[in-house]
Amino acid sequence: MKKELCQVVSNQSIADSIYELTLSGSMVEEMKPGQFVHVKVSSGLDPMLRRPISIASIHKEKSEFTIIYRKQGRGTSLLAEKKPGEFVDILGPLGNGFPVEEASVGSTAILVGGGIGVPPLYELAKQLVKKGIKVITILGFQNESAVFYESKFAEFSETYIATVDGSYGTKGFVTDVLSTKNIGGDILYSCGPTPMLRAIEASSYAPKVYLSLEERMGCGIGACFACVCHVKDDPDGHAYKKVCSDGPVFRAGEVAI
Amino acid sequence: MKKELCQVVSNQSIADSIYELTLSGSMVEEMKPGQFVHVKVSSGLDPMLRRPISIASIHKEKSEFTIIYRKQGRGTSLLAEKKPGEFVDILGPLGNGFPVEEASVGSTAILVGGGIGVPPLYELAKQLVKKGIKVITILGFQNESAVFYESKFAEFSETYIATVDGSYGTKGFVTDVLSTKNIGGDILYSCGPTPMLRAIEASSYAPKVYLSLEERMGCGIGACFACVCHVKDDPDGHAYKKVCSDGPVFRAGEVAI
Amino acid sequence: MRSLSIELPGLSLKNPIMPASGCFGFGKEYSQLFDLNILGSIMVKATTPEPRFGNPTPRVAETPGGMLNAIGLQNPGLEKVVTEELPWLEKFNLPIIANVAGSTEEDYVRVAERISKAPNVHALELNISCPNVKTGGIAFGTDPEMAKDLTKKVKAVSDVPVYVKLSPNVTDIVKIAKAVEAGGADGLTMINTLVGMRIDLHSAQPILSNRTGGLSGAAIKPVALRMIYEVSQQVDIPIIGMGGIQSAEDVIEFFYAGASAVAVGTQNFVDPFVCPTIIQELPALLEKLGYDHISDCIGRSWKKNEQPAYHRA
Amino acid sequence: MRSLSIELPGLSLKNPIMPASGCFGFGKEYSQLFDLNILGSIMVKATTPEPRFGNPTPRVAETPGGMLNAIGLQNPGLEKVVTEELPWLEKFNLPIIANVAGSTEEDYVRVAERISKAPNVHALELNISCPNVKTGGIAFGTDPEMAKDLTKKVKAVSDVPVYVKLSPNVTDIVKIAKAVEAGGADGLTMINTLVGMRIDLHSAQPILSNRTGGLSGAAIKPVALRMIYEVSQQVDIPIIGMGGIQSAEDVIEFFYAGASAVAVGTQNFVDPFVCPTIIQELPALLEKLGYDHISDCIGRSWKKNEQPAYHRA
Ligand SMILES: Cc1cc2nc3c(=O)[nH]c(=O)nc-3n(C[C@H](O)[C@H](O)[C@H](O)COP(=O)(O)OP(=O)(O)OC[C@H]3O[C@@H](n4cnc5c(N)ncnc54)[C@H](O)[C@@H]3O)c2cc1C
Ligand SMILES: Cc1cc2nc3c(=O)[nH]c(=O)nc-3n(C[C@H](O)[C@H](O)[C@H](O)COP(=O)(O)OP(=O)(O)OC[C@H]3O[C@@H](n4cnc5c(N)ncnc54)[C@H](O)[C@@H]3O)c2cc1C
Ligand SMILES: Cc1cc2nc3c(=O)[nH]c(=O)nc-3n(C[C@H](O)[C@H](O)[C@H](O)COP(=O)(O)O)c2cc1C
Ligand SMILES: Cc1cc2nc3c(=O)[nH]c(=O)nc-3n(C[C@H](O)[C@H](O)[C@H](O)COP(=O)(O)O)c2cc1C
Ligand code: FES
Ligand code: FES
Repeated sequence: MKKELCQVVSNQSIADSIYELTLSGSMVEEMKPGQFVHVKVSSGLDPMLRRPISIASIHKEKSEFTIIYRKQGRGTSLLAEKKPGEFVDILGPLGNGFPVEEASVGSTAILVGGGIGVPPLYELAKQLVKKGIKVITILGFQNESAVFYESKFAEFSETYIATVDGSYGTKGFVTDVLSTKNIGGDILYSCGPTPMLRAIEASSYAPKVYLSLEERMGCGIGACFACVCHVKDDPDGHAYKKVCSDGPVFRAGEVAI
Repeated sequence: MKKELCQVVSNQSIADSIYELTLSGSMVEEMKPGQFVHVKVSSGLDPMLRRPISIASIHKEKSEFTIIYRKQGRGTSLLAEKKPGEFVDILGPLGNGFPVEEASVGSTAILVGGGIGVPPLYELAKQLVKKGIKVITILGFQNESAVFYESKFAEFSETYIATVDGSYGTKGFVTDVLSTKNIGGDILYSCGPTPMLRAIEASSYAPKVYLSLEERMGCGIGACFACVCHVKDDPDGHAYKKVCSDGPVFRAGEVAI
Repeated sequence: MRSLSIELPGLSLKNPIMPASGCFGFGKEYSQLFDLNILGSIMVKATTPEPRFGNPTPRVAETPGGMLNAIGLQNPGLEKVVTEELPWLEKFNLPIIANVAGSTEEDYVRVAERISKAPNVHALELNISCPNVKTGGIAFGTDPEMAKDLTKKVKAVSDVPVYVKLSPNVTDIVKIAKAVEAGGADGLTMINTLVGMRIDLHSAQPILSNRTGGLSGAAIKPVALRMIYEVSQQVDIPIIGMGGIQSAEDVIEFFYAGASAVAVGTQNFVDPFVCPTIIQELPALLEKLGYDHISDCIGRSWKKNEQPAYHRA
Repeated sequence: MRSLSIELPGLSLKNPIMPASGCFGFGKEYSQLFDLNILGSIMVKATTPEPRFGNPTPRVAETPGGMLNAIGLQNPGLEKVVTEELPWLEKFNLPIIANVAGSTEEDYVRVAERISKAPNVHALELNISCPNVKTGGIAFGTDPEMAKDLTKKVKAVSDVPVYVKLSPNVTDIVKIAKAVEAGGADGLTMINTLVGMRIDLHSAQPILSNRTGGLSGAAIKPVALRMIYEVSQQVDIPIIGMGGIQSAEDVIEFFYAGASAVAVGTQNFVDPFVCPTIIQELPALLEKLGYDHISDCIGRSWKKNEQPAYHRA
């Protein structure tokens, strides 16, 4: 973990309101799939807090990494205005990523992403495939114009798309794809909206399941207790996990979602 | 008066911490020497309030105007970062400028400026000279590195410089130049720090004297009563003038400074 | 624009957007920039019985996301307001809200009695919350009994409904709100400014010559929202909300908290066109959020059993 | 760095800069980024007798120039703090300030008695101003008599000096300050957060699941400065100031207002290196302003007959 001014290599729109930003910095050395960075989008007060964004891909050879974000509120809107050559204040890498080591060579991994939960799965997919693991990817989006990275995943994995309005791929949710196509595997990794993660946790598409959670954050490093969740065994007790530093990735069943 | 996004034509340092910014916009049509513009240096909250800056020169033919400012706090520091092609939100022109009509053809006008009080005198000098009035300019600065626009004024006026530390021109204040060189004229226009304006008001270098004042501002247009001063005849009463809309230029003796 | 009309005691507003008192003078200056007729109303500058000069300058200082002011209720006095400023505003088709201030109970009563008879004054705003004057002002706004008594006395002499402007510089704003309601207030306006201070790095002296001043602007928005949220659940009179409003989104947030109309103060200085812009943008925002009428938003953050309209669709 | 040392009851500070309670945990996380030994002190997270989970999430929301939090005093409980968290901090040469919280008087007394015996705890900070818990907290901080009584009881059992943390959500902060001084407080820390709220545009519901939360960050700086300015002139005990500090310049402004040391809260989240940066920049800033020692700045905005040092030069 370090704080570094990372330089913008490129920053472009890749789907409706979705931007892909590549940055260069020495913190790339330490990065793992599923970790995130905490981004200060402007040097002043407006906005004040950092924004947590997942690491979408890591290019160690070039000391570059890519994040993908949806232009939404003030922070991400300002981020979308950054031009190549400018610097962005980044704190990272933060959190514990997806455990690649839990997938054994020759096994099948299912990756399930929804909306802006898709990005962290991309680096994960790359690393799994490199290790010799078969990857099946199911990605869910609102509609056709929101779809991104399909062809990137398709390069090395069996890839299915679901859209809520049916304008592209299967109509419905990622879980509809999982059920109708009867997809199974040895391990499942997922990131996306909480209802999607709950549905996945409630089913049994794979014996091992890892989920990446989101929560509003303050510090991003475990000091402020903003991002705490209950542990599953003790849902009303005082045991807790911090999404920022214990997560964002948890084994299904570890925390209450 | 209008609110307009004016485009940066150029923005460069011309002396120690002093910047010259040329903007283009249709509001130039309405501008007079001694008026000011109210500048929003960033689109967000940081900083929030507009900054009042005098109009230094007007180029109606090109729809351009120039302001000169000292990089000082957050607002002027951000202004110094503006690059050609960018837009700046300007409200203006504001206030009542220097009365050029009070100087009669063939007479002599003395212009006395201190520090960032120098800029509004430049357009005034241009217009006076054009009208056929002889101009004598006395400019005061902290030291040599802070001096600007000497040669510009010297092009069409007898120009004297004073520096507080004596590193350039006469050592001391503008009033030292006025006294030692025995300068006199028919009308005097001045802008600069309040102690300087008080000294000028207290002397009698010319029968008619006009002073441009500064005050912290809110609205800049006369609505908020932030910039009010007492009138000289009634220093403890409730009569008042607003620097933003009744000024910033007042006849010496009109208001209490 | 029918989706924006609001009926409040004394005030038939074509839209619920108005400039806040002290931030718009008596309208003359802003009328050079846009047609005042588009506003819902105008809350004019505080009026005291006699003319006042106010505090020495500097009277304003910038703070992070806000500003301090210590104008000190400068105004031309009751006589001039009634004979010059208000008549000038008659050329607009606007229900005016007159801001009533003073140092003593008698001051308030005197101003209220006379100003409430001006033909275009449709409501009074009783300013018991000005932090920048030595006597009166905030003293009335921090003591429930004094606030109630003053409200009663002003109500007794006023020809139009009386809104009381609350100070946020109190431990329990609900208590003050209930007191003025019991005193007969027809509505509340909230919030006035928080007391704050800035000190100059070089002189080591306060920037404002009054030393302290009133904090306004975006910085105070969360405090305003919280107070309106608390008070609107405890009183039966409407609230005109204010404190840091900059955008149409902010207006909706104030309505959700419990406001029935809003005023924009400091942002007029930043963007003199903020009121027209908000009025223009509100209908589309309401449509996007699924509301037929802005009144559907009032108190929605705490009203039970009311699903947001887009849930009903 | 000799120009930065400050002596306060119980605390020999090499510099007057410390992280504020709740914004730095018990130091472990930030120790991965820099050597904690450079700090003047650490105000550790609030401790209650039993472990607490705190409020449901979302617990934070951004506001213009600030943020709201409603953590709800989550902490591992007295036992674990005394046997694990504080001993871990012993490896640093730091006088720790322990933040004491609870729901009842007995809670505060129990925590204070035990935690004040920890070898590296050199002072207590009595948190009678947390706005995010249903019982205790702010209730003690808004009633002068309760605040005084609680201070007395805690003083009676504490082995180290007691600083009382004041809430800004009061009509008259001087009254509370004087009451806790009369109760035996050795110092004050101020300010805690202002109560605020944000509402989500789409759901029409408060963003925080606790609905309201505590406003911190740059937005509250002018309120903090004003309160320190008022209180420091009326009490004879030192004040550790906080509320929106972001820079060395802000630190000087707090000293001018009347603080004798300062704490940095929210800004740690924005820039985790803010404390080391301020500590590094302060000596040069003091020199530029003409002060030999930072203590020359204490209360300079109101102390009479003391010209700023650069006027003396
Ligand atoms: C671990 C983690 C990884 C994430 N990865 C990605 C990603 O790869 N791509 C992407 O587009 N988004 C991602 N998000 C969500 C992203 O943080 C928010 O979209 C972003 O903070 C919104 O900022 P804004 O200024 O545009 O919106 P605003 O609504 O203006 O933000 C206001 C405040 O709310 C917070 N906030 C708003 N939405 C969220 C949210 N969904 N989660 C957490 N905080 C939020 C902001 O951080 C800010 O503090 C991630 C969130 C987390 C916690
Ligand atoms: C009518 C008028 C004309 C001016 N013309 C010029 C000019 O041509 N060139 C130039 O360099 N400066 C000029 N000034 C001063 C200029 O407005 C300030 O230097 C500028 O506002 C400082 O902003 P900042 O953000 O850099 O400083 P900060 O100190 O960060 O500003 C904080 C706040 O204080 C206000 N403020 C600070 N100093 C002054 C000041 N001297 N006068 C008024 N408000 C101040 C700012 O506007 C802002 O609201 C003029 C001022 C007035 C009133
Ligand atoms: C410069 C200035 C002058 C003000 N004068 C008055 C006044 O005369 N009477 C009054 O009731 N409120 C006055 N206020 C308070 C505003 O009406 C409003 O309550 C407050 O500023 C909060 O709103 P805002 O954040 O939108 O500015 C004044 C505020 C400012 C900034
Ligand atoms: C996330 C968060 C948690 C906090 N927790 C505590 C706490 O446990 N005890 C306490 O006394 N103050 C707590 N505070 C208040 C701070 O210590 C400080 O008084 C306040 O935030 C103002 O300072 P700032 O603006 O620098 O943050 C907390 C503040 C924040 C933002
Ligand atoms: S964001 Fe601060 S603990 Fe997780
Ligand atoms: S700045 Fe508002 S009246 Fe002059």
